[in-house]
Amino acid sequence: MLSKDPISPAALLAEVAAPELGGTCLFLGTVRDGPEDSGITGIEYSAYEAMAMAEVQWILGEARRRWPATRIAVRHRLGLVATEEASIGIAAAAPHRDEAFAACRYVIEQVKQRLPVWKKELRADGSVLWVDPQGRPAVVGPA
Amino acid sequence: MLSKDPISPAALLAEVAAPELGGTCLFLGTVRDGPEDSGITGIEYSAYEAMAMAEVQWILGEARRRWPATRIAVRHRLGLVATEEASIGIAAAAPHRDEAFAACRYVIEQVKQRLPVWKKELRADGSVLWVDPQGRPAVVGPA
Amino acid sequence: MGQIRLKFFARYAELVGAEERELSVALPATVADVVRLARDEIPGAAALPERPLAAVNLRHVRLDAPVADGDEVALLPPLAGG
Amino acid sequence: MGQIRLKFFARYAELVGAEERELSVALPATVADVVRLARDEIPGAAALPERPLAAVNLRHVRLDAPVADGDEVALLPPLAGG
Repeated sequence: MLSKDPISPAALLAEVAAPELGGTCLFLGTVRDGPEDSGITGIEYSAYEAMAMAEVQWILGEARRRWPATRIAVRHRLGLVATEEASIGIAAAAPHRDEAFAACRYVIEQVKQRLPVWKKELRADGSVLWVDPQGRPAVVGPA
Repeated sequence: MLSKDPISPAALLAEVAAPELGGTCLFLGTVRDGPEDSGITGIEYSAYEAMAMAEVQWILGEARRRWPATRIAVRHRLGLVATEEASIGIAAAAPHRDEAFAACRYVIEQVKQRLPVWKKELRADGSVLWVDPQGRPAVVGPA
Repeated sequence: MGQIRLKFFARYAELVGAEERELSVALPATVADVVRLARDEIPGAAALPERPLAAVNLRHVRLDAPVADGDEVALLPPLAGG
Repeated sequence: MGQIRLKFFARYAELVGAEERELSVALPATVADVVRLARDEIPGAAALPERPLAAVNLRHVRLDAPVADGDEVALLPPLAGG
């Protein structure tokens, strides 16, 4: 579930594929470098790994109880993730598309709220910032 | 947009990827062969091709007006599609996940309602059925 | 009189035994008039529904939409894309 | 007295200069008591917030949750997964 290797959408899709599941929804979250992102070159992800593994299992258990016919796979990157690479991938396959979209959406929302994962933005100017999604990033390295 | 070749999720994802788009949602609709599908071996897709092409462009135009920063790609298979292969693939990339999910969902719903595409189920027993998603399939071949 | 190119797809093409027919209609006329005429005059077309889905020049239309000389009118079985 | 294994992550680990510390607390005690004690006794920990996110034995808890001898208590900076 947690991995330093790049996330393979094809592997996630293969993991959930089954003959009776006609709808599959894949979500990828990628490291952005847009005009508002002031020259990000990558993000360094770290985690409380044992807790993150447990938390994902609880989230998947909840999703499977809510959408019992669904198959779900999750990968979260750790370590340095370059811009345009995926930091998270979630695939959900279900008999019909409603459940596939709902299960995929549920997992990403819960992951964002509950997973003990942190990110440090690495910028082209050499500065390093811990990201607080609820607030302002706090500069912790040379600016 | 319409193609007899297999749908490549990787190609769809590559088509919409951009540095400023941090959330990507991919939907795949695959030909099912579940316990309720009475031995389907594949589906033969046909279309009113000129109209299907025009209709997809209108749908994409609507989606882009509604979620302007979004990039969207669509593929629909024609001809014989075997079970477990994708008949449709939609990728939507957006700055944030809300728009990616919403745009992807919008396109699949509109495609289902509006695209002049038809399918014939091919079954292991040799029978052939035109599928009417609103009603019962009508047997048109030897049963 | 207007000249209409009438197109049939999927199960409708099988019922009519053709994908396309030319039809002359007295103008002004609606898509419903074209369907009525087709069901009366084209062999096999009597098996088509009285109120099918229809498109004129690649756009979905209601059956009371007008048709003009040179239009392409398509009769569409229940859609099953995706 | 209970023995608590206290864990720090990300920015908190940088502030404290360590990822883990042992702490002896008088029982009964809550997570809030552990945080208070840590901020008083552990060098660098005074810079931690008074009310951080916390987990006990891999589960998210509120600060009024009780702790027991041998527990692993983690102080979590604002989560940023996904």
